Amino acid sequence: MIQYFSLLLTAIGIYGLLSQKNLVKLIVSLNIAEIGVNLFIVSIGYIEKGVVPILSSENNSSTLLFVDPLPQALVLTSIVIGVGITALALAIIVTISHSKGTIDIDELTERGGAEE
Amino acid sequence: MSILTLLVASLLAAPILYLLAKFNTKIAYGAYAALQVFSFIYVFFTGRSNVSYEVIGITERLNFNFGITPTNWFFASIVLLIISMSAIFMFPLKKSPVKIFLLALVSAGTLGAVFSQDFLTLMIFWEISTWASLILIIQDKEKSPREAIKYVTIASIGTYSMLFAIFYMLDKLGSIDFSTVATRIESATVEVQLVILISLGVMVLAKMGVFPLHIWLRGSHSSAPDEFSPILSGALTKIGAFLLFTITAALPSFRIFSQLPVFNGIPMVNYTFALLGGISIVVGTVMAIRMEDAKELIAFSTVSNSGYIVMALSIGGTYATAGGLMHVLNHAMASAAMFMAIAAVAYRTGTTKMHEMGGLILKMPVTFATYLVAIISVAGIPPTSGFVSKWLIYQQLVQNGLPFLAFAAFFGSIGSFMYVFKPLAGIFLGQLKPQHRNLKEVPLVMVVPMAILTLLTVFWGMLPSNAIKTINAVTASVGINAVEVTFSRIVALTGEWDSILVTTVFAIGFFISLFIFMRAKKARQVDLMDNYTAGDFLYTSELYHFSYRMYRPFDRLFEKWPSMEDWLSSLSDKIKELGALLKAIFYPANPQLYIGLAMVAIIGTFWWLR
Amino acid sequence: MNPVWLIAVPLALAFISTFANKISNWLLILSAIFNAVAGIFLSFSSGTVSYSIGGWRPPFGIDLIVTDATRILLPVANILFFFAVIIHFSKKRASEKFSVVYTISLASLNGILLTNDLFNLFVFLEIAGVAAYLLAMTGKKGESKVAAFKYLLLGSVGSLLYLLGVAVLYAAAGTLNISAIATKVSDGLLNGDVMLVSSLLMIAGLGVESKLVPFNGWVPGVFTKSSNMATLVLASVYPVAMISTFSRVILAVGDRRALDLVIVLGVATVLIGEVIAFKQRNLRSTLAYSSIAQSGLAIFLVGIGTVEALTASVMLIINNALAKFVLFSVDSYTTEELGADDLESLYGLGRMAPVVGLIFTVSALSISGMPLFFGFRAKLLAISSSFESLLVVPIVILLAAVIEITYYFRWIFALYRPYQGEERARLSLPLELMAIGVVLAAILVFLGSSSYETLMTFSKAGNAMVDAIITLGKNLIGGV
Amino acid sequence: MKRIIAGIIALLFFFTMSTVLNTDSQTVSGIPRYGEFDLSERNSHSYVTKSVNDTLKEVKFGSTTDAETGSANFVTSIVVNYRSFDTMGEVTVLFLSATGVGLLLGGDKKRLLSPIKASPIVKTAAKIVSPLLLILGVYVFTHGHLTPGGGFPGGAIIAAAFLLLVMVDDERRAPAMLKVLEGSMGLAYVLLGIGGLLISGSFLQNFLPTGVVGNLFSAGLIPIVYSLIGLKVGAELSGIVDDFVSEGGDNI
Repeated sequence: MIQYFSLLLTAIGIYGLLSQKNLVKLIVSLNIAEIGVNLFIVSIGYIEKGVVPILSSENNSSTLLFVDPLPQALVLTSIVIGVGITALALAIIVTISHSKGTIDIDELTERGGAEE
Repeated sequence: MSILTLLVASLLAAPILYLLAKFNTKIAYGAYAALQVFSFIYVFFTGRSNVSYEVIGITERLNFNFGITPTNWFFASIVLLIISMSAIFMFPLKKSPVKIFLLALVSAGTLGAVFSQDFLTLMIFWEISTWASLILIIQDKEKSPREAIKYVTIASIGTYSMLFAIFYMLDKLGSIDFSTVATRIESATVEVQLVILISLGVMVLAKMGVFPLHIWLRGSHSSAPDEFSPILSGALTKIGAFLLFTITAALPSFRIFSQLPVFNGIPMVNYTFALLGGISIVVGTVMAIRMEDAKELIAFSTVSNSGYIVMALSIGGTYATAGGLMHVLNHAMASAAMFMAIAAVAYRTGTTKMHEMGGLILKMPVTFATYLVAIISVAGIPPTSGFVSKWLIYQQLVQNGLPFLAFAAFFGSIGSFMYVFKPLAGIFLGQLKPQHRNLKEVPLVMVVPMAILTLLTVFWGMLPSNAIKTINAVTASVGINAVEVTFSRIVALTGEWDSILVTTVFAIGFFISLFIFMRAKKARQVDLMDNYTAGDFLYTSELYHFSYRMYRPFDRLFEKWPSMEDWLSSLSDKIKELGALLKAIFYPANPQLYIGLAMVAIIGTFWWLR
Repeated sequence: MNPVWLIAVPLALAFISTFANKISNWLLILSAIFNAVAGIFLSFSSGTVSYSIGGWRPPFGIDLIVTDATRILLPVANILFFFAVIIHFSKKRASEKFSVVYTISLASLNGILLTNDLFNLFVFLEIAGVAAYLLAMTGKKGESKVAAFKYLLLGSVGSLLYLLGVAVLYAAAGTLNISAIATKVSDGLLNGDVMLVSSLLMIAGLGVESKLVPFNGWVPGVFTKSSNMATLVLASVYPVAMISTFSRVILAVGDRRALDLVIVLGVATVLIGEVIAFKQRNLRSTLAYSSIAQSGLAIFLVGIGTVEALTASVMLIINNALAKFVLFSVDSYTTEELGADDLESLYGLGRMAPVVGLIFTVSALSISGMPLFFGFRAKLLAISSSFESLLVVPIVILLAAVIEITYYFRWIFALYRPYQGEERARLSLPLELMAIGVVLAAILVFLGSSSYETLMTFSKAGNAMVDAIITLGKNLIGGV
Repeated sequence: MKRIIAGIIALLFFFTMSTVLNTDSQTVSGIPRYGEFDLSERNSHSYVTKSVNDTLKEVKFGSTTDAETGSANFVTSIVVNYRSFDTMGEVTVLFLSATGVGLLLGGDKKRLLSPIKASPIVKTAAKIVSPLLLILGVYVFTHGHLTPGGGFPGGAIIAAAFLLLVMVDDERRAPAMLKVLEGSMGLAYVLLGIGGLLISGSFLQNFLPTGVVGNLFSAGLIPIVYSLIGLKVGAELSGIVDDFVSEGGDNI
């Protein structure tokens, strides 16, 4: 089920990307889609009755059934990358709003934003 | 020494001559001309009898195949004759090292092309000469870039079409040399045969300047350097005829297409080409009549005559093939001679506009004679060789019963009277312009090649059997029946042609009329301007020149005709409009649109491919 | 030599330049020189070699692979980058602000070319992407920011889709190593739908950077709005890495059916690019659309997938990189010297600056596939291998080629047309542009007229593109 | 209209992606049902049993010595050891983004003032909490190989501490040393990698003893790298926060 939800989350993000006008909302949509994908990645590593992939005094042997740790590692990386992109995108939005006076994508593309 | 050595020598000559020309243009050019004359003599005298093949490997699959067969020899001799004559002709004209380099490259490319034995070799050497000639064309004049773009576009249509054919042949037939393709193509499927022959045919149309790919000729001829036009029209377009002869006769297009619909004994594909040839005759003739510039006029006459060649070679059969090959020979000579004459006039007067000249007949008699004989030949009047080829073509048209093509051919003949007369009248007849009073005949070195071409034209007109025998050898090598000839007579379906008799009658007639002309009362010379104005002052005198809009009524008749040139330039606008449309779809300003497009593409393909 | 140096050294130098701002230009030059030399050095060996990172054997750890294809593409990319840096720094007003971005982009491009791991590729694509977004912002103030934002949006969506594709593939195959997955794919061990979806997602993700229609909406904006140097790097160095990686990944882990899509999209890209380029009145945007078309040309061959096709693809990539480098630098030169780069303002440039005219002409001829130049051989091979597909493919390619020739000749002729405007100041002739341009043009001519043996290198590369990864995979799996 | 089309596309995307779920079968492998797959079919099995290069044997918490990577936290062992190269790339992305933000927004001495004046209570509390947060961050990244967490969360917590200070104090700016810290930490990471290449023959290869699984001082390079990352990320995110509150903007 969680896999369907994660994909739905991605779809919601894509809907936002296609329908929103505000640049910040676009970035938010992108983040939603990203979270969906991350959730999906984590979900493919889940095993029924698997334990947290950390050895500790309770789960103290590598022979136990652990959930797949690799997707979690991937998600860690992808989250951080997402943070970086988001920060950069927001910075660009700030700059655009300074120089163009608007962050509405329709206005931006109308106002001389069209390419040659 | 072999053909290969000659070829390598000509290719190497280009850079060497360039360097030499940096020191001394005259010596370099002399060397160039000497090389061309030598090539012609060597090929003409040694290549006739011995058939030989030579191969240079370039890759595992592809080789450069060269060889001399009667066909190669025939085309090579014609092309080299024109090139060597033009080379001599050009001697007094101004040349830069680059020009010499390019001329040498054109000659080498042409040489390689006419001796090729496979399609790739043909194409590569042809391309060398094409691109070198392109650069030659854009050397001089200011308006040339626009015209050169047309040349580039049409040439690349041809090139890529041929490239396509070559790879298609490699793919389907596994070979691209003439002989292997000729045998293997018979067992291929009809589709394969059609694709190969049509795409090769497009190359022929493009390079020979046949409708609908004729539009480059006008611009490139008129903007080409005057002295280069003879080679462009006389030699380079003839490689197209070589390819056409190869695909229609050497590849047995008649046999292999006999299962397709046949009109009057001609397979559909060949008929289509013949039809294009016919259209080209009409279009070329009509357009030539309307031109004001002598070179543009001859350019369209080239279109028309290429039409004859394409028509004749596509119809095939004993007479048309022989007639087509004969026409290759005499159009090469005639168009070269015409362009040389125009170039000679331009050399002295500095213009090619007909209404700026007049009355040069007494100032430049040899040029006049050259031009006169050449136009008689183009118009197909005995006793020149032009008559013989047209006569043979008519024989075939009558035999096969092809009314439209016959109409086109007759139209072309009659029309050619009209257009060749215009420069004759405009340039050589009429009143001498005041500024041309001190003109002299061109130097001897220019006179000689013109004279040679003129004499050859008359010689083969008087004794066509000489040329026809050679052509019979060519056609025999590809399995087409020979035209029956004796020393003075050609025997054809509807009768026979005794050239000696006709020439004699003509000569007698000529001398009688000459006698009458000499005896008649001399006309009084009146100044050109006084003719019209009674001494009044004129600001736009050229409007009153009688060759200016000489065929205005006729012109008006065809004014409304759809023009291929307009259509093709509107094609360029169409592409631009398509570009705007595609841009609006794929590169909209709003990024959401293309993100959506990308998503749709992924989703759509998934459900499509699933 | 371990190829990881090519990634580590620029990275280290980039980190140094954060606290040594003053010398960051020098660090960029240093890393460019190092990578150019190392790239050449790397190309001397042969065969497919895998270098593990962290000492873990390949299907488990990340590994870098060097194949015969990498041996050509890597030096080309690095040397072109070096040239770009030289051209950039010969101008006095080069700012050091973006040096660190360039340095990191160099590292990431090498990483993209070398890595043999899907997720690692994602990371490097992101680095290259972020670097590219930043480079795209270097142009005119507002416009280039908007273009960069669009690029960022599309690039992020692309990498998101790519990541989803990788996740799907990992869920099915249980590994991220390209070679290992390729082996499973070739053995038919993976579900068809999974394969199709992951291939489509990866095509979309990689297609953004490889300029494949319809994922390339960012190209015209970024190429026309960003600064000269950035465009130079984005148009000549980036495609080498991006397109070759596209082919590497899609060939190794792509679904057979998806390859048909690659052909369709590639051919569509060629046609769309050429038709729109035909319309442009401005050199920079002409070149931008021509870049799109050239990418399409190199990519549709991937869909055909034979050794011959991939050889042609590698040749086209290199031809495009070398020629576009020259063309874009000439364009930068004209915009700086003449203030504009539309058709009319280029009139007479070829006469005023003969060397610039010459290198422009040679590159334009090569890119439009004229005989005697490298592009001709590449296109020849491309056309001959496109017969493997439907007949319509070579026909469309040839049609596009005719359009391409026409508009390139329009530009060449414009260069040699007499100029009739107000007097112009004397042009300054930048020595480094001419030197680099002449070198690259000479290479194009040399490769175009050299013997068959020289081209065997490319054939080896094409072979490696098709075979190397899967062979490595077989060895790996056999080793387990 | 736009919304409807967007909705349709999104839904179609959802359905398309859903088709690949639950496609695993005996003959061909697809995406397994949620929670039902065999870990031994995946590479991760070797990560969990620490048997990539070593032979397969049981690893016990607190007693096994010199195990591969030596990290009790498998995710950490993957992030910082098995796939450390990814992490280096990830750090670079973050670094590049921070640089980009700095280029776009930074460089101005003056900063934006927060619209709401913080009360003295909040100010004082923040001054107490933020050092604690700092310590928490350091704790998180130094114990990354034992507990959930690591360099990135640790760094984020450190940046949160800085953010807290920025929010309550209108005068607060990031110290100039942050840039140096950021760069030198990144450099140190690369140098560690190169050290691995020179000492053990492979880039980023561990060249320290891995100790007893579960001890603080174990796992070879992992704690060191995570500390570097923690400091670097902390510095970077703080830098980003600082850039966003500076009054510059549009200066390239």
